[in-house]
Amino acid sequence: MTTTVARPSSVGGAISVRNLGMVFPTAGGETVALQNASLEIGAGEFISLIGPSGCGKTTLLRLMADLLTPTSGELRVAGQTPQEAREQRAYGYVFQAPALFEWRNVLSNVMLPLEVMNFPKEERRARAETMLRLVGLEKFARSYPWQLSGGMQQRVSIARALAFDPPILLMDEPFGALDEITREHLNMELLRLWRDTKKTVVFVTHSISEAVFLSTRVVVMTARPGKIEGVVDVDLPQPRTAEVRETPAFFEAATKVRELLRKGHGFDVVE
Amino acid sequence: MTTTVARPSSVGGAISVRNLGMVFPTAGGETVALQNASLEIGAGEFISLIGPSGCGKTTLLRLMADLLTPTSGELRVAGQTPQEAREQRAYGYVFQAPALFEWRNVLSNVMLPLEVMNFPKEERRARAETMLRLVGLEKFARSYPWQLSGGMQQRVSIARALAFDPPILLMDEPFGALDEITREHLNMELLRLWRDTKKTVVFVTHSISEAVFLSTRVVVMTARPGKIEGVVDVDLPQPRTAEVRETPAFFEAATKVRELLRKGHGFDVVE
Amino acid sequence: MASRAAEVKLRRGGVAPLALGWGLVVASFVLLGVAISQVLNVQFGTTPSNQGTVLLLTALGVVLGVFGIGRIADRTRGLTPALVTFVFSLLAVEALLRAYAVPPGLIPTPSRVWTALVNGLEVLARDAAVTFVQEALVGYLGGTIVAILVALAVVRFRFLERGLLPYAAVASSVPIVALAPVIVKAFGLEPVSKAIIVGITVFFPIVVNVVRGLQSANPHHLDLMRTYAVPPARTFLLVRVPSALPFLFTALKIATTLAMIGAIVGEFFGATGEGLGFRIQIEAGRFNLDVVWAAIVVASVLGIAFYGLVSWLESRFTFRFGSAK
Amino acid sequence: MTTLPSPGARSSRPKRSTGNFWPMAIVAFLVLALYWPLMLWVNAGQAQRIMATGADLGCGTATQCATQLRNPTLPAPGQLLSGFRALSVPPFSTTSAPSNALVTAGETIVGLAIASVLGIVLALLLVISRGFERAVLPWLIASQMVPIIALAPMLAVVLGQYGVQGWVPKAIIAAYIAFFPVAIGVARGLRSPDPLQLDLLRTYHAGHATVFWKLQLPASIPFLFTALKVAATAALIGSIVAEISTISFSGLGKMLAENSRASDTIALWVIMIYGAALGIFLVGLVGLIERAVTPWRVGQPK
Amino acid sequence: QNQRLIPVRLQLKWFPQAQFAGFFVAKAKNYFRDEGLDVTLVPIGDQSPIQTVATGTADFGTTWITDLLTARQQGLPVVHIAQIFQRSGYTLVALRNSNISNVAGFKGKRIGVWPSGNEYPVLALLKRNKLTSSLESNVARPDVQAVTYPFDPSLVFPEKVDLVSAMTYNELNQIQGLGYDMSKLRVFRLADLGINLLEDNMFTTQAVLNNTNFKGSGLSGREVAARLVRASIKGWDYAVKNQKEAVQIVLPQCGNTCRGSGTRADPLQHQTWQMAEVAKLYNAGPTLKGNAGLLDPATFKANVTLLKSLGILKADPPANVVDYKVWEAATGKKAP
Ligand SMILES: Nc1ncnc2c1ncn2[C@@H]1O[C@H](COP(=O)(O)OP(=O)(O)OP(=O)(O)O)[C@@H](O)[C@H]1O
Ligand SMILES: Nc1ncnc2c1ncn2[C@@H]1O[C@H](COP(=O)(O)OP(=O)(O)OP(=O)(O)O)[C@@H](O)[C@H]1O
Ligand SMILES: Cc1ncc(C[n+]2csc(CCO)c2C)c(N)n1
Ligand SMILES: [Mg+2]
Ligand SMILES: [Mg+2]
Repeated sequence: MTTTVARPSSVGGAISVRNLGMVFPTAGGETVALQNASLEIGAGEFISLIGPSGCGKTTLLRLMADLLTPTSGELRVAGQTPQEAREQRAYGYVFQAPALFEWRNVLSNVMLPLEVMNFPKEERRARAETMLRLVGLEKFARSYPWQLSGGMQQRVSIARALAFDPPILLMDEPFGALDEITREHLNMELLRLWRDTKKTVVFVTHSISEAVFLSTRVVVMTARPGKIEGVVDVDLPQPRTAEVRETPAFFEAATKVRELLRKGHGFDVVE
Repeated sequence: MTTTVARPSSVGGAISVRNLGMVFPTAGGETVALQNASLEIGAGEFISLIGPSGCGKTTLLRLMADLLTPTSGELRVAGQTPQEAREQRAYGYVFQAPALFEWRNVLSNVMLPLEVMNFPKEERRARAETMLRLVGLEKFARSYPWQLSGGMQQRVSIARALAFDPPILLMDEPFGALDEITREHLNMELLRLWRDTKKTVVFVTHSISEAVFLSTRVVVMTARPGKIEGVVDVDLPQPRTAEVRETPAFFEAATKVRELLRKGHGFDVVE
Repeated sequence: MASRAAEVKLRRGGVAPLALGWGLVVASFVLLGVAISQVLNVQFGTTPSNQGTVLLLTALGVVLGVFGIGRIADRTRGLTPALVTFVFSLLAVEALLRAYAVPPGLIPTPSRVWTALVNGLEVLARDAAVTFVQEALVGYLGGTIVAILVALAVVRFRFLERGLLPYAAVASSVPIVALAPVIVKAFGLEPVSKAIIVGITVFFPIVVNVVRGLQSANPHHLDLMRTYAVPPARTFLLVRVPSALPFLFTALKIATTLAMIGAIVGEFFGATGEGLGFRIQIEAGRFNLDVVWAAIVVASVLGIAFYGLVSWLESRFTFRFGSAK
Repeated sequence: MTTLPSPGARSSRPKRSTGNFWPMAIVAFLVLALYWPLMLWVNAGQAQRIMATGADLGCGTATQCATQLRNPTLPAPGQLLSGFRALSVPPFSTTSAPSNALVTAGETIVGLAIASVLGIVLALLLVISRGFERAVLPWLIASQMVPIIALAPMLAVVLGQYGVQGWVPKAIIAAYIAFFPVAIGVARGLRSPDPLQLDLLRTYHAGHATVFWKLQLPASIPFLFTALKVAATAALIGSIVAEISTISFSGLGKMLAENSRASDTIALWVIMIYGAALGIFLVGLVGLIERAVTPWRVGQPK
Repeated sequence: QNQRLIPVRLQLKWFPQAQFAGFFVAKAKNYFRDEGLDVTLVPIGDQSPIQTVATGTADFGTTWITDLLTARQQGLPVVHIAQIFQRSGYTLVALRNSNISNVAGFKGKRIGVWPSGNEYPVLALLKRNKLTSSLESNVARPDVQAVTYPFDPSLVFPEKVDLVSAMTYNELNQIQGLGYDMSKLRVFRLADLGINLLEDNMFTTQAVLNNTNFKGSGLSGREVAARLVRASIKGWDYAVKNQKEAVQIVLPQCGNTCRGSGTRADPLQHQTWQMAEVAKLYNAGPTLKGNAGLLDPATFKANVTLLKSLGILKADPPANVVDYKVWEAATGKKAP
């Protein structure tokens, strides 16, 4: 209803995490979900977060999105507090689950953020249709979520996050539910989009090869208390193609990530 | 109640699939879920099924388990009809979803098949505990399913399928919900178990490298109408170790699987 | 998971506001008490001379009370806020009825109802025994047992599911009160006829819910049992019965209300001189509304206790089956 | 063993409506076929007992009397049919069942409308304020344990004092029982959005109003309709009970009371059947509106 | 002329039947219209007419004395304006072979009564004979069990109750219709047992009487009441004198409720009987002295004394519970 809200693209994309900590009060005491995490993400970077279940990846993403308030440390998103960044619609968030609105068809699900942000009517439709084409679902624009498979639903939610063209993308295991071929296809699309639009992407995944393939840097985390175990720079040429997977540099990076992951991954504590 | 039921271990493990077809009657006509599939699985083999979503992997497994009756073709499991095999408890089935009983704790979920198969009381507990140790959940024996993460639940369901030591294991994407390290750990455990017990395993997965790493043969399927596109023999030494992944033979097999998969995998038809 | 943080932020703190709330409530009760004391002996049909004062006191008491209860309720869990609200409402109603000198043949004051309740306790207890035990409870148990048996049959035989269940679903949208006179006619004036009305009333929702519950069994669980080659009867006990329990209890809770209403309505169409419905009917005809309300209070308390009992059973059983939320 | 439905068997099940026709027809036929002997047996017993007290029924033997008792336990089909004709033609005279059913339907629908508004407002209050919930919810539950039939006449007298008479008190009483399921259902619906969906709107920096209109309200609509189906039955019971127990000059409840007083058992059966039809019609009507209002659920399984 | 008629609702005590013949005659013969009134005769089932009149659903009503006095005691401002029946027609009926020969023999028996204020005569009879009953809300172990039923004696008699309430003009005939002729029955007439509580009267509310402009007619409520009573008495006089014609006037008014019970259920026969019996209740007391419609002060006082002594009334009703002025205005006579 208000029209004074800033359009997302007007802000930068850098994220700065300093000594960040997050403690949840729980029944049996406290859960330290994140401890003393520091990380500088430059505008236009593609960062992957990888780590065992329950290590705080989602927590870190939610902190950046101002869906949680840190219990210690400092966090700046696009040069502002997370709250300001959120209020400026600086980021798009893709949740672990699709979280579609059952009563809206695919097209109008993708148009939801555009409605909330008061985009002009014609633009909404045009943008939403473009995004659906990107994720290969233009034929399903009039379908309702229940008529789609889990993987298709997740693709809709990606289209929705991209629709309002935010400078930052926060993506929580967006491709977890997809089969390998579809996944590879979407990986390529995501990379192209990232290159073309110079967005900052923070991407959570369980797949080492996916992390390495996509990222400029891979952040490896350890479980309870969630900590950043190390950061692996990925020195692969841009733009990346499928063949990059077979290069020694790819292997090297993947091996480094694997080793960091192994460190401190006691099998028992894994969830 | 009855005590005349055969113990699982008394039967062999070969599976023979001949011109098998499965057609579902649906609202808009018929769905051909499986067409003219033929496959011979020797006792003690480890077979992976791989293919896009909806290509009939689950259907094939369910046919083997006598949870579906084929509309055409012939199927023998452990030298008998699927129904006889089921009644002899010739196989353990791990579903795509964990399917635990919410009102039973972890231990008693694992003991469930032992109860219904009238194993002696002490043996039930001993076996269940061994299985829980195998999947790294011995500390969670008294927890209820809702207290476990999705990955942990899936591990319980694996323990449950193994508990009564069936000669055949039918596993439908058992490791889909797990992080890579846990997944690798369980891959190793599964391989060890398979070697030690000489079980026949039919294993569905979306991961090419997992399929290649585990199997003696990988069966690649195509979507609608579900068909067997090809079978890739995996010529890797036994017992397999993590290093095997870095060998050229591994790559070769993986590439073959990938190519078969690509064939006929139009992006649009993917679900 | 998300809103938890938001909730933490929203929690307003401090003991002082709570104490203030109680202060307001006490002040309100005092004001209302004073208001009532001003009109203790009022002739109905006349306007009390001090009506203005009393109304002012009452209004003030109501305002303070609403604010006080609001504060208490925001910060106190459990039944306390509800109980305070109850006492508050009684006092306010008493004051208003007295201030306007409303005749007891129209609306009796709470204190009159209380007196009638105390004086008639023995009779009301006997009435309650008839209505609650011989009619509502007997009918409830009978209806439940038959309904469960029918539900089992329906689940066992697909034919019944297709041929019978649609009727049962439709029948649960039939106004059963329309049955009451017919059944009283057919089965006589004794409690039995009312128990039958109750039984029929509770039957349909229970059948429909239990069937739904038995069918809600996770198909994977059923498949699992099949892979173990478990005989059907055992599968039933292991899988279907546990998943039907929550549905059964939902229906049983709805049925408590239906049972009380069914029994009382039934008595309106003939009774043997006992029962809460009989009492209500006979005394309403004589404009002894204090007795009528006393009987309603008894019926309501029994109804609530009945509901509470079933809820308690539900929590016990579902705890045993370890459900989370 | 093959009766155990598996996921596969489940979804391949043919559509309900076609599959149920024959079983339903057969059950209906069986019930009708069993009715005749049952009716004869029950009524003959009744006639026998009356004759045993020395009464002269004027119809010969007990079995002969069975189909022509004035107060049969179960009416004979012929009696029922002529009862139907007597009460249904002409359909719109003041004493015929159809016109009275219309009156009751009107009261019920108005009551349901009042109940919906009241229920939705209460649901909003319950969802907005925990304090309100704590102070009031237990009494809302308790209010449903109060036998309304007992309250109805008094409520009518009190309302009458303020000039509210006729069909309005019936609609109010109908609303009294029907508001509760609506309030509870809608409150549950307003709370039903997935936390992730709420988070999503938060990432868009959406205000309370947007969250309400775009998320909570549409999410609660299926709950509203489920509740309305329950409430429709409840409201119908309410208006019939109100007609029985307060002064009324029309409506099914009034016919019920009147014919109960006149000992016309046949008429009671006929009115009961009209009431059943009305209940089914109202629930069906709500279902039709639901289909129209929630297009996204058309065809959705379960 | 037509549109100047004042609409008046008169609440009967039951469904249309000869019990109310006078009112139907007054309507049919335009006696009401001649008084400028357009009277609607309102039937009722279960409820007390007090309810409709007190709530304003009807302007006037007819009911029994105890019903009126107890309502007044509970603060409902109802006022007696005329008395139609001058004697009680209430009886209790038992089978002759049941060996109940006097009221003392009621102990331990079941009595069928009608609710909604119609049970008072039985209550009075029992109390007077020191028998407690379940009609008292503070007696836990009553001597007599009162059974309520939906008004048709065939539902309870003789299987479920030992004694059943019966009006001379209605149920007594119905019971015979069930197949029990008088030789098989023993009838206890309450009037003969010291309980002569007055029955059908005419009443209204204080508010109607105090109204100076009844429904905007320009007439006072009092004036309307007087006109109504005048026409009603005229109707009753005619009905009692021309019973056959009166029955023919009543019959088209009633549906189901006009026939008797059992196999001899014939509306004409039943209503003819009813008219004759009702005439007996009308032609008694003041009517015989030419004062039809007058409430005999002595009988009224005796009724009040009886009800007080039995505890059914807690105190003397206020004097204005009876308004003789309406009758005086209607007849131009002076009440004694
Ligand atoms: N709201 C909360 N209250 C209490 N504990 C929480 C809450 N949210 C998360 N946690 C705990 O914090 C830890 C980190 O959780 P988080 O969801 O960030 O893990 P994750 O790395 O995203 O795991 P996964 O890979 O399974 O998604 C876990 O131990 C979790 O149990
Ligand atoms: N009971 C059924 N009725 C109708 N169609 C069915 C049924 N079960 C499966 N199908 C269809 O058969 C095809 C194969 O399904 P299946 O579950 O075997 O696929 P899948 O390879 O296991 O897929 P995924 O990887 O998603 O698990 C699909 O098109 C599916 O829609
Ligand atoms: C069919 C019929 N049954 C009973 C009575 C007796 N009676 C006379 S007045 C009255 C009050 C009704 O509310 C009753 C029950 C009647 N007149 N007609
Ligand atoms: Mg996560
Ligand atoms: Mg599958």
